[in-house]
Amino acid sequence: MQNESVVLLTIVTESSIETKLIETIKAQGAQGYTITDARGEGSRGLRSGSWGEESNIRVEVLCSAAIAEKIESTVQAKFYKHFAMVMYNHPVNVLRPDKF
Amino acid sequence: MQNESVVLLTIVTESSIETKLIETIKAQGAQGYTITDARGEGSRGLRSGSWGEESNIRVEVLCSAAIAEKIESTVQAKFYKHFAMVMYNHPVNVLRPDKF
Amino acid sequence: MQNESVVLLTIVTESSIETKLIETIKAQGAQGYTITDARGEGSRGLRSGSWGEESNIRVEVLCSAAIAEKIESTVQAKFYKHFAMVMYNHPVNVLRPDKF
Amino acid sequence: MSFDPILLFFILGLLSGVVRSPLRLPPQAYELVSIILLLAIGLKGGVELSSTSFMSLLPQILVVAAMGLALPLLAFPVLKIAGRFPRADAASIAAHYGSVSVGTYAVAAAYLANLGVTFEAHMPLLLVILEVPAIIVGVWLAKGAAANGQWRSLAHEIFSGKGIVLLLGGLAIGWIAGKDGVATIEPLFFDAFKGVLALFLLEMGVITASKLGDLKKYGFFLVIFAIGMPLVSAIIGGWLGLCLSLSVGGTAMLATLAASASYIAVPAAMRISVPEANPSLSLTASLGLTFPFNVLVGIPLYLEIARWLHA
Amino acid sequence: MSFDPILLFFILGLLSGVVRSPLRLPPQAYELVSIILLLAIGLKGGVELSSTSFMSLLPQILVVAAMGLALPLLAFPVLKIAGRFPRADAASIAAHYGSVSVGTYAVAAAYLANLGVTFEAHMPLLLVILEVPAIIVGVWLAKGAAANGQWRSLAHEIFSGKGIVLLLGGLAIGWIAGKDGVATIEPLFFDAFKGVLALFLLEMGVITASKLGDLKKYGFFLVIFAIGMPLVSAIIGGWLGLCLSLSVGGTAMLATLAASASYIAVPAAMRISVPEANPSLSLTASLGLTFPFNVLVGIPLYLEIARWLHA
Amino acid sequence: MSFDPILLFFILGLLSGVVRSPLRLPPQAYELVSIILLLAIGLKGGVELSSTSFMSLLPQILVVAAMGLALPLLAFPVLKIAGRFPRADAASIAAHYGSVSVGTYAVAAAYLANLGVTFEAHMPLLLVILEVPAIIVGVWLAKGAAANGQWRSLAHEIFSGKGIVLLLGGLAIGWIAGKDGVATIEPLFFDAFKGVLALFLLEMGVITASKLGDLKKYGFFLVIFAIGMPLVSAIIGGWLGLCLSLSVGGTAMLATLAASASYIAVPAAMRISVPEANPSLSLTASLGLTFPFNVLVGIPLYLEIARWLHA
Ligand SMILES: Nc1ncnc2c1ncn2[C@@H]1O[C@H](COP(=O)(O)O)[C@@H](O)[C@H]1O
Ligand SMILES: Nc1ncnc2c1ncn2[C@@H]1O[C@H](COP(=O)(O)O)[C@@H](O)[C@H]1O
Ligand SMILES: Nc1ncnc2c1ncn2[C@@H]1O[C@H](COP(=O)(O)O)[C@@H](O)[C@H]1O
Ligand code: NA
Ligand code: NA
Ligand code: NA
Repeated sequence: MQNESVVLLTIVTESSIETKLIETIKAQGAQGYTITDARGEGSRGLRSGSWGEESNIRVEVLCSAAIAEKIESTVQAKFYKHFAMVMYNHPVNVLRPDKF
Repeated sequence: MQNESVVLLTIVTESSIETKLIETIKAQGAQGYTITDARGEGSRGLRSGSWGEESNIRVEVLCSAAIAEKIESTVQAKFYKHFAMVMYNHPVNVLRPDKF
Repeated sequence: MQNESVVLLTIVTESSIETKLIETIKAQGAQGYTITDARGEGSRGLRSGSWGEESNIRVEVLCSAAIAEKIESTVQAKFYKHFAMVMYNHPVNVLRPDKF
Repeated sequence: MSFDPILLFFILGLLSGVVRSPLRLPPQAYELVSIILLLAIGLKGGVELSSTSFMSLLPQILVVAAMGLALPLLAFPVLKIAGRFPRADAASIAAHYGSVSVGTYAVAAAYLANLGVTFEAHMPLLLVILEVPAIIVGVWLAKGAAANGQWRSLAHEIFSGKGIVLLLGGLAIGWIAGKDGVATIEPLFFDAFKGVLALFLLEMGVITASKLGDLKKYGFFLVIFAIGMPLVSAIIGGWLGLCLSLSVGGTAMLATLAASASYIAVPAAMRISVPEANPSLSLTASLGLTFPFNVLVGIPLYLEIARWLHA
Repeated sequence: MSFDPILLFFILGLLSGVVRSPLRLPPQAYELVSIILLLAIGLKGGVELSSTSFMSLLPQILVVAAMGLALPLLAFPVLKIAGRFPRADAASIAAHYGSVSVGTYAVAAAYLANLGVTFEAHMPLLLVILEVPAIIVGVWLAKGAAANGQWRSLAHEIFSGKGIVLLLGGLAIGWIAGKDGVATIEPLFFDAFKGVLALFLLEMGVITASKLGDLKKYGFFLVIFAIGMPLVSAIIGGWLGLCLSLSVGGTAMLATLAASASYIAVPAAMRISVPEANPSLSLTASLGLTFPFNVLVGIPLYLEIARWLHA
Repeated sequence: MSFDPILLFFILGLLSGVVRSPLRLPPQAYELVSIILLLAIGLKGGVELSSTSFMSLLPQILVVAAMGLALPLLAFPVLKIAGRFPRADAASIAAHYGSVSVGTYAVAAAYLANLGVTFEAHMPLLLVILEVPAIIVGVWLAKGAAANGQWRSLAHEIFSGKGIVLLLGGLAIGWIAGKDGVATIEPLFFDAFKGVLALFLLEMGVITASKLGDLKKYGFFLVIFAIGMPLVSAIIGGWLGLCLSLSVGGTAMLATLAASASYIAVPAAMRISVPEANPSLSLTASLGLTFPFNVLVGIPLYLEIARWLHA
């Protein structure tokens, strides 16, 4: 395994913005993403996952640090103010880092 | 993005203790959490996720290293002996680290 | 918490190979794994999760760096060419690292 | 007078939510149940429409659409001035109350059927028509001229919304296929309807219970509004029903439609189009108060209003 | 004698589990199916209760509750002394066998109906009553005086459990609404019941197959117990049925209830209240052995016992 | 001639997919619906088989199995030479078209029933039999001698596949239980069948819409093949039906079976056994083109072919 590092960016947010969020992420140059359905609690209260309006998604993007930064700033500008959202990243070791 | 670091603590355990676990986590000062449904296998055997008693949850908490340590020790004391559980953490970069 | 470090290896791939993948992972010495259902997009196109053939799984394995490397190379040899798949790892802090 | 058992399912859900029972329909089951309900209501309306001339319904359609535009315009100043809500929140709540609730509709239809009170068969069409105008007014109230660039994407958001597609789709299928055409799918969509509605109401009870806690947070004015607005709307709806020469049952249904507040189509559309509005505020009012009020108290009352108007 | 087709679904599930077919009901579908079954059984009992006087049932209720207290007290020493299980495990298994299985109940009811054997209509009430006492005894056996602080939270755990809420809720709804009231929800809850039960048993077969592998791990004593205990319980239940002057069918049902072992309510309660007990141990016995034994062999046998007792 | 309403559900799904409505059956609900369909089709066939002698069907079974072996052998060179597909892709697509689609079968059965055209009751048996041979031929075409070590695991893969287990299991249960035995499960599996099929087709429409985009990617040849191959197969199937002295309805059904392309059993088996084949290619053809073509245009055509052959 080549140890060159790539960043894993994770965004947990409302599932109602899935389509727009994915568009935004791809527009910043991400080559892919993985989504899992989630529920949770945070500064905007309980999101129980029991029906559409109260469900979260957990989006993960493997990308270069530069793209991660672009995604973070765009997503923050577009969604952070009005939607329940947390966002974090950390470096990971991947196979074929050039893919991302 | 400010690069001050926060910790992401992950707990994989039996879904039957979800309510109690969340209470415990909040009591230690966590400001939020994210839950995804999961299945898996470990030292306590296969947990196939096929029905309530055999499902796992995967709980993620963004918090300071200090709170993570408090959560870990309390959760360990309360649940580790009798419930299927693994727990791990690693530092992540977050936007507005003071939020956690 | 002892701070000795273990690796968290994550594999996102097609759910149709779940059984074979788990066999492979255990054969390399992993003591456990956690699976969540996922969907996503990557070099092999959209995998919408809307039905069996288009669903992904997200498999996480806590293990030593050595075992992670064995898993990665075996999985890569067996599945990487023909199946939608990404694989990455990063070190984590665990309780009782000897368990993994 | 006997209490309709489907309401008992709502109460069961409510109670089990209040005592924090882990009882819940899985989200996916709740969605399946909703899909069947929406299709069934649409189908039923479509079948009836297939034996009516569309032109004869046009006056009703126009009047009802006008009501859908007017109700949020009525609610907005009350919320903004008396309730001191921020512009976006007032607009969003107003949109919820101008639109309709399919669950409330289904309970009212069952209630009237139980009593043997008939109503005009094209009510599902009016239900569909009432869903939309309030959303448009709501966005316009929230954004004013700033909304101008957005109408295309808003229109898409509204008309491709799950609720509208299923209701309209069911309506169209029923219309095309007619009574004989749908005979083979009756066992699932018509015969099992009340049972499916019972499951739906069970989960609605649980969801309502989960909203009760938030009520305190939002203060007394919201409670007044969530009860008072439906009453006012019901009188307007009932009066319009009379003007349109609807039967007693039809008048009661239109009063109920006016009184009901959306919790499916409007929240989804507002979240995207007016994201600065707090979604919890409008849902707490609509689901936590207005829905249970209408279902348990309002509907019989609106029938009385209709009877009194027709007397 | 013809084999009931719903059992064939159980066997199909079992076989497909054994050959490791990926066939499974999605967990959410299994939950939906369980919810419908529990509500339906409760409803059916409630409807019948609505035409009975509660006081006339009191003796039966008390006797059956006493049986629920006694069975785990009988099982515990066997498990602890003969089986050499740790205290917590013995207590937990005892609780499972003192309580009841709704799936087994449903199969027995279908079996008797197929044969045209009638039974007392308030059986679902006895089913609900039998769920609870064994849990209390189990916790007390496991913890003794140490349990004293916990009873409040245990009571909540038990009575807010999904199974109890749905059974009791269905019972109450059926009771209040009566036969006419529930007519509109019959297509889903009564007519489709056997089909839904078939799907439930299909998945139970798959789950049972997944438990068979664990049997080896726990040794021969558990196998003996999981077959022997139901037989002993069935005789006790049948004898009590005779004492209570139940019909042959009612006697067979009470024997079946006594013989059945819980796999929904008790595991959930024990996991929280007696976490030191190994849940896999009791589930393997209850699901992997006792359920298939009762369903395939036990029920016809218990009917024979009831006939023999009444002869 | 009236349009069957279940097709309208397919078109509704297709349209809502095309306008990118978020309408979807949850994956778990789609799976539940599929399970009910597969069991119901199997059950129906099994019940009919219980009143037939198996030996009298043997000739048909053998001929149909031979057709399942022959069709992919016919398709493969066309795909490989004319279509210039790599060996694995050509083999995989050929396997899809040699096998059958249960959804298409159900629509055809409903179509004929609507028209009052009867067909041989053991068609579900032929459906099951046709699922398998094409898979074997496909693997052999892709791997040649290299497949030799794999047959055991392939056989397991095929026969433990969800589709086959449910169809065969339903068939066996219907066969054993007979007409009277399955009476109690009829409301769910038979009466509600068309409604469940409507939900299934709704989701199939959505899935089909999502595949339409990929069509461009794969070029014109695939389009030609996905329409042309069913037509050729239908003629072969119809001709064999005539040779086997099937009724007009039975001939139309066999033509439809031949014309239909798998999208459940074969993709799953090919993914594991011939992983080097691009699954998107065969699914796009089978789901994005052949399924809608058969369902909307093909089936009536195949009935005409059957009538013409019998004329
Ligand atoms: N401290 C946290 N740790 C983990 N997840 C969180 C945290 N805070 C928020 N979340 C997740 O992010 C979603 C939105 O957060 P918020 O905008 O703070 O309400 C919540 O519903 C949680 O799923
Ligand atoms: N080595 C591991 N890697 C990833 N997940 C694990 C591992 N071990 C256990 N788990 C997860 O944690 C749950 C409980 O673990 P245990 O208590 O070891 O049975 C399992 O069901 C898995 O979901
Ligand atoms: N850049 C990425 N970030 C996150 N997940 C990805 C990424 N690329 C691919 N994936 C996931 O891995 C699966 C297979 O990837 P691929 O083989 O590239 O199609 C996709 O369906 C996604 O779920
Ligand atoms: Na309204
Ligand atoms: Na018992
Ligand atoms: Na074919």
